[in-house]
Amino acid sequence: MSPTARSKPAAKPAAKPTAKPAAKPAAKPTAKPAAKPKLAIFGAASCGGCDIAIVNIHEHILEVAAAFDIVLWPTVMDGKYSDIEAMEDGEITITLVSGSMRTDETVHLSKLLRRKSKFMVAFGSCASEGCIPGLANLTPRKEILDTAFSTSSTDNPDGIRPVWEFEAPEGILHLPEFEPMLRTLDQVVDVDYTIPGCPPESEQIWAALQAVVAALKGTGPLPPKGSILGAGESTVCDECARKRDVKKIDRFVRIQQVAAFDPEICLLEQGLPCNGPATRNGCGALCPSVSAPCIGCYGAAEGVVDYGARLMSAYASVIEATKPEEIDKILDGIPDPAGQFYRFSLAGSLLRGSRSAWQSDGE
Amino acid sequence: MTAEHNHLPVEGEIRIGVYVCHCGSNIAGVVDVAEVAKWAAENLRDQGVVVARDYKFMCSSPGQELVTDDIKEYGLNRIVVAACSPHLHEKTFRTATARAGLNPYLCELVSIREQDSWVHTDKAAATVKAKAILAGGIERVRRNEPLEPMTVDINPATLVVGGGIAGISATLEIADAGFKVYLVEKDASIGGHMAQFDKTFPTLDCAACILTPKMVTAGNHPNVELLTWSEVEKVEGYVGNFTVTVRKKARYVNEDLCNGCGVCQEKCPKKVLDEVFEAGLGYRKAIYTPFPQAVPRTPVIDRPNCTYFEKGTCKACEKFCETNAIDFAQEDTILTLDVGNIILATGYDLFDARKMQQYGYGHLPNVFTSLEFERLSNSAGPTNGAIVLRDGVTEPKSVAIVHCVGSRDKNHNTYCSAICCMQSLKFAHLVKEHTEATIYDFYIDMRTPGKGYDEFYQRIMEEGGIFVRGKPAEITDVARAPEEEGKLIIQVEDTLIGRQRRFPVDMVILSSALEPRADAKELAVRFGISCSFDGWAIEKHPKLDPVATMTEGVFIAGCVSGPKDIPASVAQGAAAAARVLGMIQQKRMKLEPIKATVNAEHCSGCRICNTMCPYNAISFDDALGVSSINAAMCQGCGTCVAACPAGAIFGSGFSDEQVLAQIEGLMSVGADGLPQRRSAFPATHDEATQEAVRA
Amino acid sequence: MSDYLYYPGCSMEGSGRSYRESLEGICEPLGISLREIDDWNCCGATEYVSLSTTPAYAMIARNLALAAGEKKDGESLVAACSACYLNLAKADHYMAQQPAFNARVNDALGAGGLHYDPGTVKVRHLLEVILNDVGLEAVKAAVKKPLTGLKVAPYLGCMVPRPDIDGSYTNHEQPDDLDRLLRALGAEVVDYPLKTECCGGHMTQVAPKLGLELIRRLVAEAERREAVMMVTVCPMCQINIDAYQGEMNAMFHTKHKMPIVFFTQLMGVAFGLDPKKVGVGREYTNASKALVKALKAAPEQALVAAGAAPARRPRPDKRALPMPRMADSEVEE
Amino acid sequence: MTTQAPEAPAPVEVVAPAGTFEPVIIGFTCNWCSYRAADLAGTARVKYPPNVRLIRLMCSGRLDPTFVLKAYAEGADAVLVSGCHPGECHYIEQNYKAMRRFQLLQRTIEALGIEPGRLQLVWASAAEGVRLANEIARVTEEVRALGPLNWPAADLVDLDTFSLEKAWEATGGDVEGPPKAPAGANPDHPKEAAK
Repeated sequence: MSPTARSKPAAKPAAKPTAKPAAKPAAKPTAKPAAKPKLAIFGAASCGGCDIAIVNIHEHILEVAAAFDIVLWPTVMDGKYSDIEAMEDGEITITLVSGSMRTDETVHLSKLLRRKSKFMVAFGSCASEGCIPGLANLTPRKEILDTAFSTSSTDNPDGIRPVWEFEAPEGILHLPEFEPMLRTLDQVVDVDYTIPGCPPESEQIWAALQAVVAALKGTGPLPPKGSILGAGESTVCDECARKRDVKKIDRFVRIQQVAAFDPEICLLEQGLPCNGPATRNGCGALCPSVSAPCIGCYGAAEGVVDYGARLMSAYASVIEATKPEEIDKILDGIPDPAGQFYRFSLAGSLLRGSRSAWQSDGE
Repeated sequence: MTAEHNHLPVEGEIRIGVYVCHCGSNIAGVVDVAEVAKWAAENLRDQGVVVARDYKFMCSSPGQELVTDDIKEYGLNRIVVAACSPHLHEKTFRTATARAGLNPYLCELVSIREQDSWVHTDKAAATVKAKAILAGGIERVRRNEPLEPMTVDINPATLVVGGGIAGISATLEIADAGFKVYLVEKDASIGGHMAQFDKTFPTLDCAACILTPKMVTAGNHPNVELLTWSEVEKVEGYVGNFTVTVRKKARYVNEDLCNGCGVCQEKCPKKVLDEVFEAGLGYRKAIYTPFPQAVPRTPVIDRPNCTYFEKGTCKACEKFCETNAIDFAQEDTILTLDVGNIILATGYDLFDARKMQQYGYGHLPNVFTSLEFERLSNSAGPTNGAIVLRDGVTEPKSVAIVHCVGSRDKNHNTYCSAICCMQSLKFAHLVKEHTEATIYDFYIDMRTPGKGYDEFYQRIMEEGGIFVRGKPAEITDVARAPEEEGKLIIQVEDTLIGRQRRFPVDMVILSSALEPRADAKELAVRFGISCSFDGWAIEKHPKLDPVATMTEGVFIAGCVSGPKDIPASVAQGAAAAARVLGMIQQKRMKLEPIKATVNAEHCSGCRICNTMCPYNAISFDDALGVSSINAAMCQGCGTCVAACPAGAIFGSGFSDEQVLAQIEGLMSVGADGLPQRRSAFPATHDEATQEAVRA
Repeated sequence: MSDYLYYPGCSMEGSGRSYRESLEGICEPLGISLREIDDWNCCGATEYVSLSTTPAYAMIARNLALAAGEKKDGESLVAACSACYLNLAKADHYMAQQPAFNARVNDALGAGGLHYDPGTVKVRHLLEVILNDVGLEAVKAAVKKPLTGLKVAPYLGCMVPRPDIDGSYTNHEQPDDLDRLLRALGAEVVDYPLKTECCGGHMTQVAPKLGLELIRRLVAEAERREAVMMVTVCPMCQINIDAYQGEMNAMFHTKHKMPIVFFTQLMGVAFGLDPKKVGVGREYTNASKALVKALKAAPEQALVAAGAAPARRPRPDKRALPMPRMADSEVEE
Repeated sequence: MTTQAPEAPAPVEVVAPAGTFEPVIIGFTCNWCSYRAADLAGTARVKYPPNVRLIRLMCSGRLDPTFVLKAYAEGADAVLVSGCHPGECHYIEQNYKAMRRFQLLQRTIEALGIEPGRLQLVWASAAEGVRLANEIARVTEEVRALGPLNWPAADLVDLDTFSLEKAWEATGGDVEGPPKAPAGANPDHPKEAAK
């Protein structure tokens, strides 16, 4: 494959017309399969917020239940992996994967579900770009485990660490291995659609599901492979009610440093590093509307290769200083650049994480 | 692969033709061009390379025909030529591509000469680099889009900055051709340095006699608007459509009323040392015209030195002015000029000889600079042409002329000031002509290129100057021997006889270097041209395009780009004028279609980009809440493209896709010529990754 | 208090005692302290280096090696005698420039169990330290008795600041560093173009006529320029011009009486020290009288006298042409 | 092209003797100054190490941090950014933006464990061919001292691909363009209204 095929823009061909599969004539309704389409909702390394967001579509959930035969949704109903394994390839019509690829178990199941599903959807920030858990990619696995298993709150005098294989009297137990680096869904399997957000806004979820249902009924068009569903193509500012002027930033402040911000004016113009300009719209600019800066959970705008790079470029461009030392003084207002620019998108970014994380090579 | 094709601007299969130039042995001598072509053909098929050739001289017409024929025969829709710098031949090959009916912007020229064969000696390494550069060009060209240059009207009016001989010549050429010229001069009169001279080498015709007529013509030419005592403050816009802001400093004399009778200058009680025109050797009044033949004849009041402005009383000039032209209330006026082209002819400054303390200028009264001597020998000068010592009466019995003062000197300027040798010879002649003095001429090398120049040198030698090859170490008034008492002594190594010698003389003339104007760098920034470290303006091409700059529509003439004599300056003035007239005749011209455009769908109106454009091409539409870019005003720098956090600004010609792909291409070849060996991110139990790692 | 390593050299012990005494006097007001390097030896003076390079430079470098051993962070090595300064600086410079030479010298040093890496010690002359580290403002501030009206001829000789190895001086063609320092003391500095000409060096020994002629030029010119004394930075110059003036007068039948003192002595006096304490009066041609006269001058005229600017020369004739305006430091008004 | 040249390369291509590390450095140049400086270095036959591969931008202001990160991600050992000297930008002031992005990017890559020495900024006017050559030599040596960066390749994992078309035929629907994703909470946004 050519390097371009590997590059991120290639992975998000959404806007490009040639992305569409060759046009096919609408098939006759009779051609529709009798059985209800099957739906799987799988939470990998996730906080469960995505599931709550789905349930949060209120009574519409019933319409979903009516439209689909839900074959897997560990959060709300019992389900066995074996049942999935038993299925035909492609038997599941659509699978929503929330959460990121953190253990070899999640990787394995994602691959399994991919095989069994017609459509694979990266659901929410974790699955699509790594989200907060992705920040673990700044640290070698060993350090993460050390921290997790030797904090003051942990009672672990012998400094025991988890083992991935354990010889029990009953035989060898395999535990899900915590992988050296966290990955996004599309770094593990082929993904058809992405629904961004941490979590995705419920009305957006419903809109997306409706689109899919309509498509399945043949009454609506099928979104082209790689489409971002349930979000806009612009950025949060597009939906932000705050008044915007030209940007001239002479300082960056952290929200706790300022008593009150002007409720009318763009937060960035007030020195608060708001990620809105670079973050895909769809949330309705919730955070800025309550004077909290956008932290970027909806990920990058349409066609953007690296979220953090875009945001860095934007911030740096509007700094009001021409002398290196002045510039540095202003930049000191952003004490944690990696966290500021890659809070949600680190695992999905060009570099995916820090050098120490991958150099430690799992140790 | 499919995903990748989504990024192709042109439907259908990519068919690339690759052409590797030998450039005689310039490239082939270091880079294995045949190997590079072969490699491309074999390894880059999947990138769409259909045909790859190497050829002796791609820029030759048979070379270009290779391209045009292949386009037809193989149905190529992309071209990559690996040869010299795009600044040299990009146009050539894009034109060829267009001849074959393909959009010229689907052709890329990558430099394997300036950036490879000429700067590396290790053939293997250079060949590897050539492959990488080529691969980069190929990946890039895949993303190239067919572009259409936009055309703009050329405003037929022209701005000429600097009223010296170069500027005047340019002005007259254009004005005579029937087009409007604004001639801006910072001093009170046009004429420049040449007006200060008495004679000009090698013909020795009087400077005033040949200059004044041109000044007068420029002064009353119907097509020329003379703006003396004025300075350009701001330049906006782009080729064909510049908007220039000019500050017309207050003269305190109404130009319309003044008839130039000059009575005000007679009556003005305030005598001022004239450090500009008289080079500090003479005086003028507080209200003055720099010299009798000044154009315009309207004088100016030198505010800091005017008694009225100082003390609030006097107004002698006003009392005696018959036309009531004096206007103490006058203020600076700001003019806005619309012009299509600009010619910079801002000339030079003279090296400050005080910097070479060992020559005693400023300490030793009878050491003079070349400009001082020009005034001294000028019949209209402070001594009416009498060549005398600083005391104003004594005629020198011996005169030393020192070349290369501040030139060819690593402590000051390393370059040769070009005119000093001839100027010094002229001085030698003038001294001979007006006095009985013996002449000593101290030179490093005698440089007399140019028509009739060396003949002039021969003539001066026959007139009997004493020429000493050597750069004086010191000029002092400290005598060692009785014959040196009261004299200036030149201490010098005579490099022809290899001995230290001392020459006692009465007068010394320092042929000082020509330097860029003190404000040369600011000037360059103001007009968007670049200048060398010294401050001389840089030509578009030193040999092939000496009067153009890298900025479309801004031309240079005369000493602004380096020391020149009068003939050269005049020629350059005319040459620049010819270039401008050419543009005016076209009426409209094509602009590089390298522009930024906003995708309104993606623009969120965050206004980050609004402060990015120094040309104010970006505006914000409050109603739609989106920013947009004026294509004509956009200069294509791409800063806003990089700044847009939403990736909503597209930079044609240098799009993200193009650059990112070029990076991939460049990186696809390792330093050892093999494909980059890469490991994968660690993922313990992932079979696929394990495989990849093993691979 | 900034600290420096200090290399005195032989003359500070003998002929140049007044240099040493005055230097010791001014350190405190200038806020500098000098630490003499232990067990220092001859700097090679002017003869040895021209006889036998490696041993000569080994001998010189020994001092550098010792200094390197004693050196604290940021300390540089100061020499007051220009010959000492130049030899030490040259040794360091050549060793840095020529690896082979460096090796040879270090071989020799090795025999004595020493080693020196060129560049470890920065060798500087006292004058440059005072100008660049202390600064003229600090000097002005320390002045208690401005030398108003004292017309002096600044005389540097040939070794400072030439060759200006690391470009610490304003201008090595026509250095005005000493001029500026003396002006800061309130003295009136005459324009003295011979400030870098030869003092005769050892010509007084090998070719007396020539040596004395060189001295005559200096003295005569200083007198012609109405200087009441010469001021130098070099013990060799001082002793030549001072001690041989008698012989010179005898040879050329002249009656010059031109005292020459070290700049540090004038600094001491200006800083209010007792002239005797800073060695004034030790010179053969006594400088005391001129000084006393100067010290009588009213303090309110302090620091106004700048060097004789040509602009102030009386114009012999109305028709005379104006002189070019000079750089600020020397413009009147 | 990693996966595309399995055939053994001609020996002549192997220039770096086994063991010695030859860094690959991507250089971004400004069309008006540093790229011309590179041309000048060529015309003057100034020699410098072949490790730097230049990309021409119209202005250092075009430099998008994405390009730099991309270079690392593609295996570059370092990135050289060059432009007109401050105050001498062909586009008046754009190189200041480049400077600011550079300084911010420096901080971010450091947080990601990349030495600052792997991202260098060099000002070079069109007249400074020699200077640029020297800077390139210097940077090359510094990076050689730092050793390889070797960022892992992004997608060597074979994604088990799945034919959307086939899946779609099975469900039997038509294939028009995607439904316009709702623009979010503000449907009466002028831009929406304008449609």
